[in-house]
Amino acid sequence: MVAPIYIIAIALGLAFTMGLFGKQLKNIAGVLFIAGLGSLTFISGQWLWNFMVNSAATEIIYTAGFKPPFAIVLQMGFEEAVLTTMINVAGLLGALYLFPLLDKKGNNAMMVYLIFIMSTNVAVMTSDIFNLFVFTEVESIALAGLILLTGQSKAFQAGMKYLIVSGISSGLLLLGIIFAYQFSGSLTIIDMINANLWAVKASSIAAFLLIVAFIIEMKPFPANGWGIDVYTAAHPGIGAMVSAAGASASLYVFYKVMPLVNGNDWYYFIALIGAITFVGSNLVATRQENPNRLLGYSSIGQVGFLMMILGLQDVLGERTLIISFSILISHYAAKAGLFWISGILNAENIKDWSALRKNPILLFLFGAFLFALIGFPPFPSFFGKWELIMTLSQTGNYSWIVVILVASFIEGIYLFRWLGYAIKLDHAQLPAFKTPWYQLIPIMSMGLILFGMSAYLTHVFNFGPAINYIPLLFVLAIFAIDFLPAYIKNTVSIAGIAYYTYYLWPSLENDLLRQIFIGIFLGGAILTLVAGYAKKGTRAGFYPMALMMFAGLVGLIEAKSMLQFFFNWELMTAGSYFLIIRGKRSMPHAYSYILFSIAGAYAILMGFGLAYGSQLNGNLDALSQISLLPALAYSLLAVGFMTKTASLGLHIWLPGAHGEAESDVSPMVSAILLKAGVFGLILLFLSIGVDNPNATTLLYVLGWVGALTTLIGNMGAVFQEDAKRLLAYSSIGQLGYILFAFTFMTHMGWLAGFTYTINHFMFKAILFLVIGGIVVKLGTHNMYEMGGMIKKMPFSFIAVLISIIVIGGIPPLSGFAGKWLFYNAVIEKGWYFQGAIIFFAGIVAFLYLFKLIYSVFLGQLKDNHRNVKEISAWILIPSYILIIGIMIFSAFPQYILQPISDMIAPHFQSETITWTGSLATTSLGYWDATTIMIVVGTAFMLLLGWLIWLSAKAQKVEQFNIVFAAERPFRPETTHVSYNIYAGYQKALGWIVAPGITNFWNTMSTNLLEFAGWTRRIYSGSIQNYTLHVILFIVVFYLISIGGL
Amino acid sequence: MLMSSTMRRIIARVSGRIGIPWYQPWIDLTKLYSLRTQISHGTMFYLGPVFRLMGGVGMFLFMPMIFGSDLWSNYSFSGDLVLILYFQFFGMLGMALGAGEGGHPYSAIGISRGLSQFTTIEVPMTLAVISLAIQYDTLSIAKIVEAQQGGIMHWTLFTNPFATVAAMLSLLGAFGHSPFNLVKAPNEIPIGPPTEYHGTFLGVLRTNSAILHVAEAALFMNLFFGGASNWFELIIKTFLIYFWSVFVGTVFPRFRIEQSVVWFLKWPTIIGIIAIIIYL
Amino acid sequence: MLKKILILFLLAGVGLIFFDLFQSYQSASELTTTAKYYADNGAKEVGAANLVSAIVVTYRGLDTLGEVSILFVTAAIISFVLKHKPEEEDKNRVIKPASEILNTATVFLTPVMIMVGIYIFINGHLTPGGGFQGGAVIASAVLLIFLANPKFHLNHSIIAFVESISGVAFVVVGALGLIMAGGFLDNRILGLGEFGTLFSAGALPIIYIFIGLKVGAELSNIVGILAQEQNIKN
Amino acid sequence: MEREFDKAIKEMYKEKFLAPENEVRQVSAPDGSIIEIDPLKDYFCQERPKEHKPRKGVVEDFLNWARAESLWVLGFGTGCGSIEIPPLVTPRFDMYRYGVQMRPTPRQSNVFIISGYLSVKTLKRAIRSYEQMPSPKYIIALGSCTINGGMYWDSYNTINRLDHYMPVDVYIAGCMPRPEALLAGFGKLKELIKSGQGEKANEYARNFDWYKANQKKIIRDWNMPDYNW
Amino acid sequence: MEYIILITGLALILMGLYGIMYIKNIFRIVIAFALFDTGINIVMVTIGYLRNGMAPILDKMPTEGTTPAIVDPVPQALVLTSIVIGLGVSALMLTYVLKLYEDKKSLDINSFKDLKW
Repeated sequence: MVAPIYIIAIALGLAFTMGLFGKQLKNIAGVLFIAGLGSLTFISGQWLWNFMVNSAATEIIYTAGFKPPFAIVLQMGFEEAVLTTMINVAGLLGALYLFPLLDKKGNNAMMVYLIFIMSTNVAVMTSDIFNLFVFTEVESIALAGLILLTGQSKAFQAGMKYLIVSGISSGLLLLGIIFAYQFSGSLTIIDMINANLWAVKASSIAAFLLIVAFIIEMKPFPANGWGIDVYTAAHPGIGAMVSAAGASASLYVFYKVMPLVNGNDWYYFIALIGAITFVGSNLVATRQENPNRLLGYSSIGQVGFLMMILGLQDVLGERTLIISFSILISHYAAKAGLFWISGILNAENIKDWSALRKNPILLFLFGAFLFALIGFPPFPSFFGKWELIMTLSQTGNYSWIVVILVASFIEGIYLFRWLGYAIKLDHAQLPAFKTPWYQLIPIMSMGLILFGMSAYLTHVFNFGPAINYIPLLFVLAIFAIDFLPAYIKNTVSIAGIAYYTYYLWPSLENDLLRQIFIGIFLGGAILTLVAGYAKKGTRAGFYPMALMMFAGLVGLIEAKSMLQFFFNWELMTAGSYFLIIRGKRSMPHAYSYILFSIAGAYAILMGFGLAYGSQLNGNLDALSQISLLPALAYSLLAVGFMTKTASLGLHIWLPGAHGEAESDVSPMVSAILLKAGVFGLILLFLSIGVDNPNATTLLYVLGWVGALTTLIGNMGAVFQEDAKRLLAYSSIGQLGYILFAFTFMTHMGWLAGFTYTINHFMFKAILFLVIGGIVVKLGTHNMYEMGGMIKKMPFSFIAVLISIIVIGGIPPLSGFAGKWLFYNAVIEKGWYFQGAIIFFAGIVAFLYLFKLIYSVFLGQLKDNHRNVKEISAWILIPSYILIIGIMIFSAFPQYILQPISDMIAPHFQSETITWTGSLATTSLGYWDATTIMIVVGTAFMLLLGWLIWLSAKAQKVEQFNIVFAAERPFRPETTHVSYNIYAGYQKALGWIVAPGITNFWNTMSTNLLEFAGWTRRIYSGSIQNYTLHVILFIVVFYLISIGGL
Repeated sequence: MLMSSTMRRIIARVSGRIGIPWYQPWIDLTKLYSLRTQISHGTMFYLGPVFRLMGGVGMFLFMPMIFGSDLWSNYSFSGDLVLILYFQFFGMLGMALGAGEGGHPYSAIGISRGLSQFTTIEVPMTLAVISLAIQYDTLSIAKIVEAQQGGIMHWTLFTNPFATVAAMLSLLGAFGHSPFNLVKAPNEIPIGPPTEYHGTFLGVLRTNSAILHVAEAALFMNLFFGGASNWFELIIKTFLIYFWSVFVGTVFPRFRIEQSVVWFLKWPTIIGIIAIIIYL
Repeated sequence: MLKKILILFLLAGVGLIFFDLFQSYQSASELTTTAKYYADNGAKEVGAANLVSAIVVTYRGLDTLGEVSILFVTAAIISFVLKHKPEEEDKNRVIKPASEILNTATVFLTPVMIMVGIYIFINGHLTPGGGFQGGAVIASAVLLIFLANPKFHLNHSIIAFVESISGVAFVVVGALGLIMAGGFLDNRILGLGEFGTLFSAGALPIIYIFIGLKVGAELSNIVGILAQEQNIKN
Repeated sequence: MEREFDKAIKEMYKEKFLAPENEVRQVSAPDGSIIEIDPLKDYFCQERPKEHKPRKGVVEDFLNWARAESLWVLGFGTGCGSIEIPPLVTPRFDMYRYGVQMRPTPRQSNVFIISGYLSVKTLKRAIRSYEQMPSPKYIIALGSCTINGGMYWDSYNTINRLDHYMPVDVYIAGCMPRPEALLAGFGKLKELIKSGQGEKANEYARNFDWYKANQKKIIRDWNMPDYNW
Repeated sequence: MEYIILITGLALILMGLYGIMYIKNIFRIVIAFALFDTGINIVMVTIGYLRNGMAPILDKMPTEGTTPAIVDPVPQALVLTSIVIGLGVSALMLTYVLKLYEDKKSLDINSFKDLKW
């Protein structure tokens, strides 16, 4: 074991030696520099290993051979080992990254860098407050030098600001130290803590000065302009160091000195400052376009978050460390990686990050880092946030949860915008950049650390058993073979999913609900993937993401605990986000999708938190007995799930996201993904149970929401010109039906809901597949540019026709089953007006259905479509399989509905539908699908035969052979009436779909951004203003905490 | 059954003319079936009229015509009122598709108008049906008829006047006579949806409209006017119901499509809501 | 104006903090625990008459190492920031020559000052003063040279050499303490000697010599680089 | 015998005969290939009208009776005579009594009343409408203009003899004939149909080339397909 | 006595802060900062003051059980460090000022607002 003191000795010795090497021996200096950092890493790393494997005792390093408090003592415990390892690893990688720059600036720059790392290490290890001061000072002076590496003017400005403010804060720290020394008679932190400085007002001022100086070091909002400027002006490599190593160290230092003010109120204030910083920084970041500055805001926000967690340690108890570590490590790896990527790109505006897509590795890492920051699984921050929120809600600290979630959401706003730019922003010319190996390796290492820590922390949190790794491994495997042609990956994926379905099925033996959804999810997956054979090329990135989504969906089904559920929920969200953003123009839509999704996910998280807090039980069945604010909890959960089902008010992401997605992605996200929300709602409603007094109002409101969603969705679809958007609006409407049906909480309502769910899955998959295929074939989304396709694509036409009959609820096909059950359920439940709206909406559906089938298939064939062929058989095959499904369901619904009916019966008082063969009877009416099918079929064939007999000899004519007021048509385009076909209807009822909700959200976001823009004006750029902020912060904090305000 | 289609021509007499002979529709029909030239725009051009006729026939098939008669209750045992309501769409869809296949712009315009109007026509109808379902606690037409037996005062017309009024107003639209006939506006968009239809195709369509009108009238008779226990009663009642729309039609001018949409959502809907409220 | 009022208000706020601080201050009547320990045992354990030196170099030697590194880092930063190539220098720049008095004084005083500086850090463990003070005196001698002769060229390589060697030596001595005595920077690697004499207090005077040399070199360096700046072409 | 004027006109149209929308054009298909569209060939049916044999015996008699009793008139007024048609639906004349009614589209009409002079421009439309009507179809020519040109016999822009261009079943002479005469004409037509002589549609199909040649002679800017369905 | 010095120190700190926040000349700001620093140092030394204490330099080895009547040596040691650090910071600031002046040819603090928002 190498003693930790050698960290200092080696680093300083080397730094001092470097002065000896002139220009001639520069190379040796460089080698020594890297070797020195390497040995630091080795020392801290071996201690870490020692603690982890051998669980060694904490090592105390006495300097000068005397006991504390008389001499300075360093401490190397497990926590210090972790922190120093983090710092040194970052330091080593950062040095590698910066090596050419440092090399150019000469030995001096290397020395400064080395001392920076060394002093950060010492600050972590020391347990003497003055020593801490000295080495923080060394650190900040070294940093002030490193800022200047770029040699740009703004770097000098930033450095000046940094020097002045940190000078003031260290002055205050000194004052605090000296007074605290006077009161406690010692300079070691532990003695000062034991002296209970905070207890008496006299000495509490000293403690105040101490703590406030450390707080200022962590750049609390709004007294942090100086810190942000450093991030902006410094070389990104240095920014990475500040953000990763510096922030980690200062947090740990803060953690060490916090007990100085160990009174609950103080901790509360600290948490409050952290929270304000977390929210404020993220808010201001929303308007930021400079990547480094944005990362700076984000870093400060994360540090604020961690400060808040530390401030809440009384509440969190022993989990504090592990929670904060998991968030810290995500921040550490992600920020370092992001800053480094920023250095490679060297872009002034985040829009230029679109160049990143030239390098898939970097893009992948970029995405991973962003997701880690926001807290998506499987990254450590996910588990950290989960644990944090569960613990907080267990102790009733709801307002903190709200703060965390709001701030995380705001964080998502700008991070996802950024990601969107990188993946999809249109750029005439992508700026060129080079990726040298020495810069790539650090970034990749951070990626590895991130993933490694994910695996490790999953283990530490003991979440390992909760996570099903098989699908994840499969996703990884697919990712590994991403370079292969699409059809191979397609086959592998289908085989994998099929096998997994087979493997999973026995475990769902007695669970029809999950069987249905596994059928929808995985069956749908296979069918939509079959359509993927139609695509050529490698389709890089498609399969891993699609499979990730399906893995999430499967996970939802398998989930037994809330954590599993949420984990998979997020997994699915992430996968689907990447799927959606693949569309040509889908960047803004994917953005709004992910924002709604994470907002919804946070609502779910909070709901879960309340459930967990009530029951101290992580299983999903805890949902049924929420005792903490049950009404709120249920509402939150419902809202969360409704973001996925795109219910009224939360639906605006859907049309764009579904409409612009790729042709086989649309069915995945519409027919399959939306059902995840439905599944969630079903689980929720099952947990709520019938006659739950806490949810009566909620259900009633949701019922109305469902009804209005249906109306708005269908109305919206009527006025669409874009075929896929029309279908997307139709999805909103259909999901409204489903939501409405499930809110009945009656046997009949649920039966209707299930019928709708199954139907919607089938017909929407068909429609999106076929229409998507046609859109690709015809090269346009606009229906008025299509027309006459029936002659070119008869099979597509039949598929669409049948789907349309089902949507319309026209007997004898299965859509009618839904309608019939609905009528019965509505009247039985007594929700007449909602029912009337629903039925009205159902008729409105005819408008858009007609528009769809007419504009695309009927009417006039266009010039440029005269030679198109039928869409790919690979799309038609799954469609026709689904059509067969529809036909079976239509003719023999009893075989499916009866088991469902039996399954849900126990949850309700009575079974209100009886089956005699194919005849279903309720208290109100009866319906015999098979007979109707036979009667209608027979009559139809007879009539058809009659007509054919009468007009068999009809002359086939061409499309312009129409009576045109004795003229001939001009062109197909002018003869095809499709654009704004429902003008009259729009005049009468168009106000219903006036974009009120979109406007509402737009106003919200504009206001938020305006507010952010207004807030960030406090960062006026003036040194003196920044000083003013700091002093103001100190005074206000003082007045509040001690001054008795 | 086709007899009542002759009544359509009586409209002429209201405007002071002698009008057509009572058998004229059959002649027209015969003529249409006898035309020699037929042209077809495609498969759906065939299927459209078949769907359309199927809608009428289907509605007819699933509706009990004469109370108490096993034979004339048709296939009503396999579906109830909801089935009938939704079977209307079957025909509509057929018309829409067939007309669309013709590729004629006027057809599309006509259909868009028709569908637009239809959405709101159905609102009062739906409300009335819900009201009936609450009143009689059943959706079975046969049972509704049964409940109305025993004297004129047991008819829904008197037991639930609001629902009746709402439904009767909606019937005006369903029959598509003036003022709600912009769909077919003969001179603006020549005859609307069926503008390309001729010969046997048109014959089928006309057959259907005859059946459909009877079926709808019979439906209303069953729901609101006590049903029919014998043929004579059936004919008289459907005739009278039909006449109601004819009378209104001769008096009022045509509505624009947005006007009719709004109109249906105004008074008939309010009445329909009242019909439900009284049962709440 | 508004800003000035705000500043005054803020200063009043800070003043309030200070007022509270001032009120809480009570003139100490006896030594704190730590100080008492030093007073009692400092001389015995470290062998230095100057207790401050004992604390600075031994008890809190790590702080001193930090200090040294601060100066070192500062010098390094200044040199890499302000380093200029020789050709950037404005050779023809005319500077008003220093006065006769200054010139003469420089010639006389410089060697004396350097001597004094050396004396101060050699006797740091006995008398007031020490490495930092001595180094500062040496550096002021260099400053005097610059005042007298603005075009004076400091030999950076010699300075860098002195700086590095003394720095390394400091660390090596510290590390020797780890091996040969109780811990890093323990001065007892050498005998404590007789109290109050020059060769006492173990390695303390040696460390102080290195510190003195290092500080002197670093400060001279800083002065030199800053002074050189006036010769740069604009 | 062609006049100088005709020659000049022909010369004029040699260069640019078709309306722009009927010229052959090239469009790019969604898959990027360039395809050629010939509207007159691609968008119009290229079949000639067919001759339909009447059925035999009583069936045909019955059908003819039905056709005669259900005369659906195309609402297309070609000349000044069309002003005489609207009075027919008024209570005074009430043509509905005789099973005659107006239809707005040729597809649903059997009777075409050429009501007066036909300018060349209108002739084009008349021909198209006539060919679009399903057979059996009948033409009633109203007024002397349709017989010999009437007062427009030497006009540069009207036709003189309708039956050179379309087969006429019944002529109603006069300038203008009164509505009563029109009713009488309908009566005459009914008689013809009932007696099985209303086969002019077949005649048109049989002599299609002759009719077409006559039409093309008078319509110089013939820019429509030869067959109208 | 020590109270007066303490007040002086605190007053110097306030003056320094005022200078930093109000003065526009960046060079003077550095001087103000030095003032601030000095104030802190004065306060530190004052804290270690013990009435009637002597400088912490011993003439002879203290005997067992008696404590020499000296002032607290610890703050003095600390202040030494603090002064050196202050020196380093000031030197660095001056370098910055030099560079800033070189860049904009101005010493007005308001001309250095390139980084904001």
